[in-house]
Amino acid sequence: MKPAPFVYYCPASLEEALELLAEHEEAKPLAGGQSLIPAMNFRLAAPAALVDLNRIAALAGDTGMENGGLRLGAMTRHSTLEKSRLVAERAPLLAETMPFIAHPQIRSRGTVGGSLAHADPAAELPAVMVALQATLVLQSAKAERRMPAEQFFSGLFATALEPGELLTAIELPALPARAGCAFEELARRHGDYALVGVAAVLSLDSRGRCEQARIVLLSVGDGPTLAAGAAAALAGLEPSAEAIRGAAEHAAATDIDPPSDIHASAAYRRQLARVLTRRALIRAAELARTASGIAER
Amino acid sequence: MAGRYVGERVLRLEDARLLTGRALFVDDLQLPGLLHVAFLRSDEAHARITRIDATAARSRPGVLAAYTATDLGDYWRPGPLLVPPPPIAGLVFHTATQVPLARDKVRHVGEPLAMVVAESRYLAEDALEDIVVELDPLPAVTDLEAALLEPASLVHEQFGSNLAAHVQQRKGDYAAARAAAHRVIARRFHYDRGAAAAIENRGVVAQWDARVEELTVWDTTQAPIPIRNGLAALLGLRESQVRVIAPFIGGGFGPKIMMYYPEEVLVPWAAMRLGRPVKWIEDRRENFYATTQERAQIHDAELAVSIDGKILGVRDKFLHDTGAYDPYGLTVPINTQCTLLGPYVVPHYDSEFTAVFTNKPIVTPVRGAGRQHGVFVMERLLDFAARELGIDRVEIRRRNYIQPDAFPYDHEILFQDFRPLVYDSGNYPAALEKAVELIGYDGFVKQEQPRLRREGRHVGLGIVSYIEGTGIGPYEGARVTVEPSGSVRLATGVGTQGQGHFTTFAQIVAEVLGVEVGCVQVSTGDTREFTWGTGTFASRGAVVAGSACHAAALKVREKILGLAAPLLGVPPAELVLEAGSVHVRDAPEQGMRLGELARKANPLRGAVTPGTEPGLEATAYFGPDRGNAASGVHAMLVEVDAETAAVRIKRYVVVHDCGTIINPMVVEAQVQGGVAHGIGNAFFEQLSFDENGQLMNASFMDYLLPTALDVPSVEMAHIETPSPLNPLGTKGVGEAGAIPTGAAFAQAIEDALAGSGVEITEIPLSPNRLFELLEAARGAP
Amino acid sequence: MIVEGTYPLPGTPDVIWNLLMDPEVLVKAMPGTKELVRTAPDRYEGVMRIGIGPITAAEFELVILLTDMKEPHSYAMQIDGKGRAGFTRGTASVELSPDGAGSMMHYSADLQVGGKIAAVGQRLLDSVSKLMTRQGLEALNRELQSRLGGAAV
Amino acid sequence: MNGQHTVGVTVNGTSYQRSVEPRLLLSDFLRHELGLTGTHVGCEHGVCGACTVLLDGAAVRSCLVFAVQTDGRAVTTVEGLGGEAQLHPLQQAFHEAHALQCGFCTPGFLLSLLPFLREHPDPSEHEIREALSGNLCRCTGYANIVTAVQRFVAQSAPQAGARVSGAAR
Repeated sequence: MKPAPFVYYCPASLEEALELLAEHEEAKPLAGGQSLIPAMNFRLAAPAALVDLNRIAALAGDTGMENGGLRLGAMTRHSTLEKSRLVAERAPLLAETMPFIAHPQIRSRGTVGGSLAHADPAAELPAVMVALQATLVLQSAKAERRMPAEQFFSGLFATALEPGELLTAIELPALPARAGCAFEELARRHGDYALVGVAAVLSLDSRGRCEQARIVLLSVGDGPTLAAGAAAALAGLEPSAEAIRGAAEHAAATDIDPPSDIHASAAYRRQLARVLTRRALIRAAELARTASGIAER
Repeated sequence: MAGRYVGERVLRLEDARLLTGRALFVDDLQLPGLLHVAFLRSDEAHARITRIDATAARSRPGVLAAYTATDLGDYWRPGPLLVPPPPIAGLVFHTATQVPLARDKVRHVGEPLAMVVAESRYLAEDALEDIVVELDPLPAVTDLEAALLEPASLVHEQFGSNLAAHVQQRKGDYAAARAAAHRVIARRFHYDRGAAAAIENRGVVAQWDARVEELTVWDTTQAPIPIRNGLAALLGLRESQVRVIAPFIGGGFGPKIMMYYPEEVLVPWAAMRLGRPVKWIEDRRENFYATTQERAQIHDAELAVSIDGKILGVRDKFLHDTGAYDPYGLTVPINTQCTLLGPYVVPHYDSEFTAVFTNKPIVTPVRGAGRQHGVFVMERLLDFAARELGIDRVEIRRRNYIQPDAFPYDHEILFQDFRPLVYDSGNYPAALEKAVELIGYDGFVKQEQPRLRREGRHVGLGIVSYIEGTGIGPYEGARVTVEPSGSVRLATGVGTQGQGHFTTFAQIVAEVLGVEVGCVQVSTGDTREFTWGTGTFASRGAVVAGSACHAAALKVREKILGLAAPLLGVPPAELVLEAGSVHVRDAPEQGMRLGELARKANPLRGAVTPGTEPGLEATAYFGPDRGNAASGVHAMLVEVDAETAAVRIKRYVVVHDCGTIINPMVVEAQVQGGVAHGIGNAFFEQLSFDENGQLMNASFMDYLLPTALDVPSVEMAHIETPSPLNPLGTKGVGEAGAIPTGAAFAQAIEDALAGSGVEITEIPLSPNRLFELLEAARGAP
Repeated sequence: MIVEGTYPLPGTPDVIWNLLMDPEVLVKAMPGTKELVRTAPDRYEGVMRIGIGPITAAEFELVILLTDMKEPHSYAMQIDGKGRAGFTRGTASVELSPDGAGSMMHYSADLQVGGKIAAVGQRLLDSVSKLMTRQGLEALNRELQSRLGGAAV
Repeated sequence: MNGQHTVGVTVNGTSYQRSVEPRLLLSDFLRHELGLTGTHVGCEHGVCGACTVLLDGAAVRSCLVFAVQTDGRAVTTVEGLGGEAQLHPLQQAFHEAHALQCGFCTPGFLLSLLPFLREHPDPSEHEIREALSGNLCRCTGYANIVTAVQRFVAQSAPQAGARVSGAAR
């Protein structure tokens, strides 16, 4: 299982990388390589050229933003995010999700930008970014664009990235006040692809009613799936056990059209969506209540 | 006797080389001019080869050769039948063995079509893409029942059907027993197994030295000696011209005993033709097709019981998937047939099986080797009988055990070693009581489970017993030599795959010769070091090779006493061997270092009494009259999340009886590792073939080996009922942990979901499958 | 792997029938197919390259045979794709029934996938087949729209 | 041959200079180019963990890194831990707890554990098992590997205080 030959470029700057990608449209970017290299070893992928982004220091690192949000360089390793105090403070959902991604040896190479650009429907980070309403910064040799994560994912392993364009940064807004987040996933073994996963962000109004619910499921279709029905079912209501059960029912019954594979049938995925959405919302609601000093209902 | 070693927790002598990465595995070999191999394998499960052309591959820079079947000339031939069918009346057996490179037809996905030899594995894989292959697909034979009843095609046309074998063994008169029964429990069971998936894939390196006309082959085999004999015959060489070395092996678990794999036949042939050393290392995807595996059986079984739960008789008809070829004979289904009887008195038994050819990779033994299937059928039937008769599941087992005073116990049918299935010794009730105590059966059933159920939690207990036929012949040998340095050299023919043989064999010899265990230097798996023997499989290493080491050490001991007596002026009976020397009992100063005696035993001058042999060396062989029967009980506690159908193992208990224990640390680790393998097979692993014979999960991403979070630490207890069949009294343990795990899982999960109507008659299970069973039981649409 | 469904198309069955026979149109219904040549009245040959996520080296030599043609109502196809990454093989059938000014196409396909893509990509086969079917139908619809210059149905 | 790249890498403290094809995997480079065969290969798609080495102190799958990517960096393999005469304390703990059988996966476990134990000087059993879950073993059933780690933690507890302060790399 050895990869096919390829031409290797290793630019030291983002500009040089973008020029190379513009010049060689057959070239693919190489970030952490934890999804691309297995596919190359299986020879299911055989890019003619690779542009290695690992020497571009400017693309890595997590920095706080004035608005209380968080800016992540696309080449920031999963292991860095996992240990970052800044991420733990400003994006607890992201911090909670990192240990679910594969294993430490993969997380020491895998990058947040690589995971988002790869857009595997069973990957955790796309769903988290949509739940957190992240803004993605895309750059090509000619221009820079910014777009909400929701628009970035356009289908099975498909994103808005144009040829010669790179995802360079991810900007997370500060969490709204009185917000609570939770991530739930069921995988056959710790670190495996999730059979179903749920990223939930719940914010309450001053009277403890649901102001906004962002519920995003993974591994239930072509990409991160926003459970609009479930969110609507909670809008304006106190997130009681009953309301949450109703929302979870929506998520499972109407918001998704899950695929089948050897590990889980569509029917089983719907059941998992129902249970995991409920469990995530219960935890998110609890955290939202404590964040807004409301006693447990 | 100083320094008792047998029975002690001696730390392993082979660890340092493994821990530091110095230990040599086959792929670690670096030889000047080494060439590398890649195989083009069939994507089709069943197809005629209409065209294959490797010309383009040969012209690629860095490629030295590209062979197809036609290039092999008369070297191309089907492999030998390794294990002939046992001599059972009325037995039908169709021999169809694998070929080095497919010619005319491919019969399973991954069957080799062409072999490329190049300067690097990277270049060899590039060249595979130059080879032109046209396959005309045929309907794939994959469903066992359809393969016999209305076959869409025949795997081997010459037999006129897909029947590979039909065997029936009977004891007593089942029909009479059935007529007299209070209740007959009948079910259909489906038991599937999986890949051995050792972390080291297979590999072969061969080097032909034209000057001395000698072939050296390094092979990840569990049986280097038969490989040497077979290769010598195939290549027209004398056995003395061929040396096969099984260096350190990264786990065997069965398939590395299978021979002669196409790669084992072709790599030495290519090395001789090209005059350069050649290396082939199997990659993980290849391992799922090119290495043998174990798969499903479908059982229609009946248990006839009396009103008080006594077994009157068992009838079992099953289909066995043998894959595209059957070079390994009927070892697996015969093991199933025999092991089903378990530790129980079964007065009347009628067992009939049909082995079926399918368009899937070859089936040969994987840790447990068919015993799992048999134990599952019997233990499940007993569970259903207990429920229908209102008898406690422990009690129904207790009532049917063969009692400790009933040995040797003859089941009156033939075992895989062609010898009658006779259990040598055992104490089954003792193991059951110990397991009941360790798992806390009574307290759990009476207090804890009811309490948990009231809290809405689904916790269940499974407790099952099993027999494992171990230590079968034919034989093994060993040579012990005391060298002038005082160190002891031990050579034996079996290969080792991590079972600790370097230490356990050294313990046996060190104890007999009264030397430090550390100064016994063990060599295994090198046909130049020891030229006679069979191999490591069927949990026989410690029993058969261990006994040979013991016999050889005793012979050397006699020589030492015989030589030292006149030198020390005392009769041999007054001498003892202790701390590396031989001396008068209770007078250590009146003695001599063994090394010095060894030097004296090989004089340069003077004369020796006629007939005395030089040196302190002896060779001995051991061949048991028949296999012996290890046994035990597994008990486990599981919790099922009824919403997600996820299952968590809370506790796992094993009470095991493998006779005299040479090294408890090694035995316990074998049981713990076996249980992990059993948990994998029962709940995580499954070779998912589709109806066209395509394997849908040929990678470790979707073929799920259990990890450290999936396997609990097993709580263990030992019962030592020595075996009368060898001087050490030992029995095998290598496969015990993996055998009854499926049966324990089924009972425990069914117990956890009691009241849901779920009845489990299949393995493996998974959350997805449990969800389907729960939905079906609820009568969901 | 079974894929089936119905899809509205512009133009009546007899108009669409001939267009569906045109390799330039048929190629649109097979995403990733670079070119499709009609080598006989009922036989097409071409090259299909699947580029989904990590899988970029899955190239197939495609052969399509049309059988039991019942103009303009229905016909069947035998599909055979072979490549280094594996193969796909099977049958498909197309039925056209009048539906107002246009037609309703009922399609069904029973495709077997084998080799490396099936062994490693199994997790994605269900989603990939749904995606390719959707892309194929939408592309076919657009092609027919432009050919017929008809109003969007 | 397509472009060769020169790689200057320090492995176990020794610096090497080689010219390699960009597609050469780090696992093959270490084993066959440098002859450091203690790193083993079990799957080449990043799951079994047998090929784990340290790259600038972080545990990585050497089958999922190209050798060219390690230019100017430092790699640690099992050969860098300790010789047979003087085993590394973790190797000694594996020996004493019978935490290996065939030993093929053992180097991968050792290299995976070093950074984990640097960052978790006193881990719970669950944390140990989670850290081990990225390495597959078919022989041991993991129990003795967990015991070995606990033995190592207990033995290095006195210096654990010192280790923690020095570990903040």
